[in-house]
Amino acid sequence: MGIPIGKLKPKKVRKNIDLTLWERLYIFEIIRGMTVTTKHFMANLVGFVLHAKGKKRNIITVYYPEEKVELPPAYRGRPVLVMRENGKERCVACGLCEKICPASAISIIAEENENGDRYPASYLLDMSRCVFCGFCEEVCPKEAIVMSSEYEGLAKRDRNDLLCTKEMLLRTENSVKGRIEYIRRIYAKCNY
Amino acid sequence: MIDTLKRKGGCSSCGGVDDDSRLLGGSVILTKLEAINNWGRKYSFFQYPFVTACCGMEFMSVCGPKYDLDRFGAALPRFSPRQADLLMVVGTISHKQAPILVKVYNQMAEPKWVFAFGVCAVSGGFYDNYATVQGIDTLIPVDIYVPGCPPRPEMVIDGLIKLQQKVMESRWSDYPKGASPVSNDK
Amino acid sequence: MSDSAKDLHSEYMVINMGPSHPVTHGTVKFLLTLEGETIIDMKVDIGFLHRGFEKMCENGTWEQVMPYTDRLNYVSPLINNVGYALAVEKLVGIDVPERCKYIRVIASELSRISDHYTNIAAGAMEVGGFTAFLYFVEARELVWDLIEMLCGARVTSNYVRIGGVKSDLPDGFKDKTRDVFKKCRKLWADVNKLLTKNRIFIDRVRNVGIMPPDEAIAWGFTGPCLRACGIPYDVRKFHPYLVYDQMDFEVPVGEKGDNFDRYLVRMEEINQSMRIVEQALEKIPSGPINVNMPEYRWQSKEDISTRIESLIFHFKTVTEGIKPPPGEIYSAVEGANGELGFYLVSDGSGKPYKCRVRPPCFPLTAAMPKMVKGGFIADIVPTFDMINMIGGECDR
Amino acid sequence: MAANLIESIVKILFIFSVNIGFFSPILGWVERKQSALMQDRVGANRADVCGFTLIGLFHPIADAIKVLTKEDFIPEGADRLFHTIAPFISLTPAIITFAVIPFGGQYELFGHHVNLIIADLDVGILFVFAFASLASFGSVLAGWSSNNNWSFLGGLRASAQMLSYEVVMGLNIIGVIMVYGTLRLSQIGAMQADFFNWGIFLQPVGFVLFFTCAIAENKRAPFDVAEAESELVAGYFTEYSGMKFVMFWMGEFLEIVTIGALVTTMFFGAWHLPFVSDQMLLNYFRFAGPNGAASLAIVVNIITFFSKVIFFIWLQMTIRWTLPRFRYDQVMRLGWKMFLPIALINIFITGVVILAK
Amino acid sequence: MNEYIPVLIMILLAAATSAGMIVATTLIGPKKKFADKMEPFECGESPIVSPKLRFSVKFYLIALFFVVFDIEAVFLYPWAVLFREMGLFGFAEMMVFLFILAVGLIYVWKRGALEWE
Amino acid sequence: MQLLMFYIFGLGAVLSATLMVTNIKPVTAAMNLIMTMFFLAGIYVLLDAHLIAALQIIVYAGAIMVLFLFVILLLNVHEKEGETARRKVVIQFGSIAIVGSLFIIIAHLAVIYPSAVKVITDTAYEFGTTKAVGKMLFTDFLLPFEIASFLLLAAIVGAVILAKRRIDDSE
Amino acid sequence: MVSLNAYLILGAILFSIGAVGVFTRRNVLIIYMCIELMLNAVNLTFIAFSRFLNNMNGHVFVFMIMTVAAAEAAVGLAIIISVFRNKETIYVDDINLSKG
Amino acid sequence: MEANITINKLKARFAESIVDAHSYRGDDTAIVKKEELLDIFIFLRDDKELLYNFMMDLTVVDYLGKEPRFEVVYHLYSLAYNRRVRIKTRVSESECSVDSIVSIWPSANWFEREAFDLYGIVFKGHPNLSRILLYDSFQGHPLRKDYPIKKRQPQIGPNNN
Ligand code: SF4
Ligand code: SF4
Ligand code: SF4
Repeated sequence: MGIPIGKLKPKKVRKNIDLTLWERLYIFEIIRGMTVTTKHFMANLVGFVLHAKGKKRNIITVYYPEEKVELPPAYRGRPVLVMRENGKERCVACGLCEKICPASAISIIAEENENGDRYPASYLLDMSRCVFCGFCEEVCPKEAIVMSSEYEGLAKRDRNDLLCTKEMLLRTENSVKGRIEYIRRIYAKCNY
Repeated sequence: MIDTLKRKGGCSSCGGVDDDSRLLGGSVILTKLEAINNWGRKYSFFQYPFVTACCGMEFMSVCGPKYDLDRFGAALPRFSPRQADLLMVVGTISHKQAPILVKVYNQMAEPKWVFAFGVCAVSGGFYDNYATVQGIDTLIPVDIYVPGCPPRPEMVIDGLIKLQQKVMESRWSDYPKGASPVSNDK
Repeated sequence: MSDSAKDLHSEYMVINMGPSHPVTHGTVKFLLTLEGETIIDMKVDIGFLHRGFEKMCENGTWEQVMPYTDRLNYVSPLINNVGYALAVEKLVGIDVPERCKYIRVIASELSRISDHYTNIAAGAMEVGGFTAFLYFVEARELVWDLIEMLCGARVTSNYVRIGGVKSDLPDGFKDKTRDVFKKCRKLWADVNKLLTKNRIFIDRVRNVGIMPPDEAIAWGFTGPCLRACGIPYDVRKFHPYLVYDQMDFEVPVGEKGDNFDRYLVRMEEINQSMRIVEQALEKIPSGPINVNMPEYRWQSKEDISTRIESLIFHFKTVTEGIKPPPGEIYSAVEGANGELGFYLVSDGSGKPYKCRVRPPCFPLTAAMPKMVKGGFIADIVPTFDMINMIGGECDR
Repeated sequence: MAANLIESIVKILFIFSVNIGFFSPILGWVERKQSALMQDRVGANRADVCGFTLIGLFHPIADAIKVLTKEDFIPEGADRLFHTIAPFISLTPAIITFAVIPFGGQYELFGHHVNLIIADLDVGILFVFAFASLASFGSVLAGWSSNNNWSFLGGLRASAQMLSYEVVMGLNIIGVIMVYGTLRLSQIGAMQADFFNWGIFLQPVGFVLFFTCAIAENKRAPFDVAEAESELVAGYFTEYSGMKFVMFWMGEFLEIVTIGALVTTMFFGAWHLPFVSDQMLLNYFRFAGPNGAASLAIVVNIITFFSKVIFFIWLQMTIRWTLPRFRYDQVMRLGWKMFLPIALINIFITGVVILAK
Repeated sequence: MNEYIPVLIMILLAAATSAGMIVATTLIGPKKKFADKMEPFECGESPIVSPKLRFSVKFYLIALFFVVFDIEAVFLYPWAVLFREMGLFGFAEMMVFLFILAVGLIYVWKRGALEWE
Repeated sequence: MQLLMFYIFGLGAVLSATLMVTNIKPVTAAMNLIMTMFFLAGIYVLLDAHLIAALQIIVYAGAIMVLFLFVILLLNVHEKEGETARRKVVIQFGSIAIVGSLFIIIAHLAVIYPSAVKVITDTAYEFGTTKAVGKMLFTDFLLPFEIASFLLLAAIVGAVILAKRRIDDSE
Repeated sequence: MVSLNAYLILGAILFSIGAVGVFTRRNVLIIYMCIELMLNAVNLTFIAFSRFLNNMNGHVFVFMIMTVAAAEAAVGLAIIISVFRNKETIYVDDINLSKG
Repeated sequence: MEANITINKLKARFAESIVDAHSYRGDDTAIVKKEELLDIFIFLRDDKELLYNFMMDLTVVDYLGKEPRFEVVYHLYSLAYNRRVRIKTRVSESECSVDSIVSIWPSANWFEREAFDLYGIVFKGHPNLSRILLYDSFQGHPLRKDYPIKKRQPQIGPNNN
């Protein structure tokens, strides 16, 4: 195991960095640096001024509230609960997510309905604690809680507004379809 | 647990209300002036980046080329609290850090706003232990809470826009705010 | 002189630099004693970001530690993830599938790239080169796009699992990587032009914060800072983990151990890491990415929803945590700042009995006074930047 | 007399509006926008009035409003008087110096002799130096009076640096004076009607030195050691808030303009287009009658002059956003050990060359 | 003397502008004072020493050299203006002057007064 | 016009000079001296001494006073409260009253009574310009000019020796 | 038109203020400043005479005085500094040079 | 066996000080008596065949309920031979101190301070043994097993819960 210290041929990085007289004179290197920045400046200026509506800008900046970046399917936004067709949550209040959540952000009160099925009478998710780790999604046996791609509207003026109840968390299955498919794919059998 | 969460978030309500300005509050000119003033404040946040932890990475990104907080006129970091308007509390505040945060907040010149960036600043996040402060609103009044660990730059910008709205709604009499300085007893 | 205290030249100024100072990133306090501009004495106070990492670990299950490791060195969270997972796997005694190893290598190297970007960027910014800073932030943004594609988060990845990784490489990852690296190399060249031969920059960093090799060892330096002294110690070469022994990369070293060397080493490491990522993407085999051991790795969703025993197992592992056999191990990976060691003690229960991290920048920060004493205030700036003290890791 | 008075008041108002009304707010915008573009960003662009954003031009206005209504702050233990007048001392000279800089030639307009300079002083350039040297009091007082350690260090650095570079600048300008034989900036400008008589060709070293020293004197990056954010928090104005703090900036911005104008005047042909003298301009515009021609020529002069000034502003900004900053001792070393000898040698060489001709 | 009138106007105007700004900001801004705030800012800690202490004599030396070389420059201005008229003689004259001062500079340099350590 | 200017500048100079003398704080005194010099520069302009006016500011206000300021800050001695307080009253009332009234009275007298010296009002255009001063300096006063350089040299050497002595001693 | 006398008197007043300062103040630095003020007063007289006699010698004199003043300030302040080092005071009462 | 050369040499040299030794998962470990700690470390550092020049890590494990309660754990690394070793020493709660090794490896300085801060182990001969991660007014040592995770100290204002 491992290469003993004598055998390793490291790469010396400082070899040709000694400055020539030319480079010592500040000014030429300064000009070189300035050409770099000026190049960026000019390119952006042109790209900025000549930019036509709808065309892709060559500037990297995203004009956020108007324009949004494309999120990869892996993106973990806020956790949301998935709704069944009947408008009820899929969650069976098994409590796994509550258990695994490192931030203890989830608190569930389980109850049984008339059919004898467990359901969460109250499902509180404290967004002011949630660290978007995705564990809840990973452990949930029912695909009932998923990390949606939502990230907007989370800023609040009051900390109490960040406490989300079940009603605030429920999303239709369609709206999180992509995510459900994604988790099915990544936690598929073939990966184990 | 729910009880503690229901704690009144921050004390950003106005403190020393000036009666004269109340009386004048109705006059049209004053409201106009107020609006202009708020407009100026809203687009000119000089921020004091109180960056301590991982959220700082995302904070760099927010200021960086891709998200560019400067578009909102809020990218100019001033490391002197006298010149800053917006205290960005970015990251975990430990008990060791708490007096410093309070001091910096106290030393900021009026009017000032506080932005809790990331769940650690909002509530302590998942560091619920002996070392961390459970939310900076236990220390100083907070104007806007942005959860996320760390929040996406978009969430921060969202928060900033919310804060701008809040500034727009503010009145002369809201400043200086806070009836008394935030205490810093050790 | 006996009355030198009264002498005009020796009236010292004692000043707090930090914690809330632009150069100290809010996480460290330097108590400086200055004579004019010269640093006579310096005391370093850390701990402003002490978040009780170990205590949190001891109170969570083995899996739950993973997100906490993200936030140790939050500039390169994936390396921490990998390091922790490897440590637990060593404790448990399992080996992960080949594809997983490659993915972990890719993830770590991406993280290392972003770390070095951040480090050089911050360093450049603090010596005044704001533009170079933003170029690297831009480059980092591109790398983060990759990381986000892979892990689903930009910073706190929580990607690696004990006995595997969370998800497979996404589609189109290779092409995207190629694109991103092309752009990154361009930005790298720009920054190189802006800084490497610029005399103003060189004057700021050269011969500043020198650490001779023997002292560096005695002070416990590892990583780029040790390599800058000319000692090619790199855990990836010396104790190869994952598939680093199959990768072709070089270990850059400096000569003098000053800030300039640290900078150059990091610049070169960015290139080497890119090479590793490219190679790994070429060589990566197909296959599973997780071990199929229900007692150590949560089951696939398919199994859970179809097989009742899987479901039961799942409940058990999630609620009780995995249970490594009692014992203790130390396992190290090459973090972005140096040797990132995990010392784990298990008592056979579902929670780590002890989860100690050897933070690479802790000893580096400890040596700060040694490196800057006798220099100017301004020397603190590049020195502190180039040791790359990361609060989350140093204070835990 | 009255006509003269009106003329000078018009000129003063013009310069005033250009400087205070145009340059000082717009430079804040330019700095942000230019740096943004250099760094692949967009920069401030969202402040809107009735929905118009005008690529962020309203941001300086927002800043001004905000800053005016910001708490004015004087820390305990500070010397209140000096704390208050320090920004005054910094800003005022910066405004005044523009008085002796010509922004056009001399013309007959409606029988009145118009000289496009506020005050055509015999001591011209010395006037600039006189006021520039006063400005150094501003930073040293600001640093000293704030009762803050960082300010104190910053003030010291600022003053020592400004003094050093003032010397070099003073010596360095001698070469230009030798070439043109006058201190009057209007004459220096007039003598550059011929393209090959531009200062840059006669005094290339002088130009580089002057430009560098001027930036250093203005404490802009890479010489911003006195307000170096990463070292001294905010340097000598750490304890300033609101308008007073912005006044230091305004002083800095106005000095950028002044530097641009001085460099243009002394090295880049002042208000002259290359190969086009004032007389030629008048000839081109003959069609408009004598008065019309003169007015058009004045307009052309002013535009030419300010375009050059803007170019140099751009250049200064580019430098500022490209380079890392020096260390303090390096700044001093550069001034005393490199620039000062070079300036002396430059005087010598200039003398020899002129004598040899 | 007449050409100074505009200068005077300019000075008055400039002073009025700056003074106006200061007055305006002192009047308009909200005020709130308390002990913690009035303390000088030192990175969130209380200052340990007062800055009103003596600083290095080096700064005095810098100012001193500045004075001397400023005077030198002052002599040079009239000379430079007259340079073309005076010809070689004037040149030689000044070179003697400069030489003597250069000796001063070299002395200072050698003496290490320009060093920062 | 000139008279008005003279009075403004003169009064300003006298006032700030008085303030300088009476002030306890050396820093304030120095700033007042700068003001005095500023006003004097104005008076020089009235006297057509353009170059001298500029130099007054550059050399006195800009250079020498900086030196003073530095030394004041360098030594940073606390005022002797009792001593100065006692003097303060005397000085303020004494000098302001006497000198101020003297100024006003005598200045008026001076305007009323023609001066003994023959007044030349129409000076040449060249008067007071850089060129004119230079001409004199480099022809008639050549020797003093060269001696000045020695003086400056002596000043540098002397001051460096005096100021740096302790450093070298302690090394 | 302001007469010569007015300038002379202004000079005299400034000079006497300076003199008063030299005699009454005990702070060496302020005494020093007063001396500068007196020099300035003299300068003023020179310039005034030179203007009214239409003879520019006065200007050159002032020139020289400035040089001397600068040199004097440099050395004088250096002396003050070194005296201060030994005595820790800048008050003339406390400085007794003979007891070095 | 090559891997155990360190342990073997140690055993040969300090026979009675080595309480125990094992190589769990390839990690060479020696548990030594704390009295001879300094000598052992000097030997490990200076012996020609060992040359453990890195003091990689120092930490403490709190085995609450066992006696002696604490174990101070050192991780050493030898660059020349590319070898690691773990040295442990046991410290009882009553006599909670151990010799400082700052004189051998300066890097131990902060590690020891940290161990003192979080576990309350006193390192005798340490030049400046004070709290490092926590503030001075902090009571107790949080990483001891008997310190409740949520026990907060009255550092900040009235609101903390
Ligand atoms: S994402 Fe993580 S922190 Fe958030 S609720 Fe789920 S498990 Fe808890
Ligand atoms: S793990 Fe899923 S099913 Fe179980 S409680 Fe959580 S959300 Fe409901
Ligand atoms: S909120 Fe998350 S990312 Fe931000 S500081 Fe806290 S742990 Fe770090």
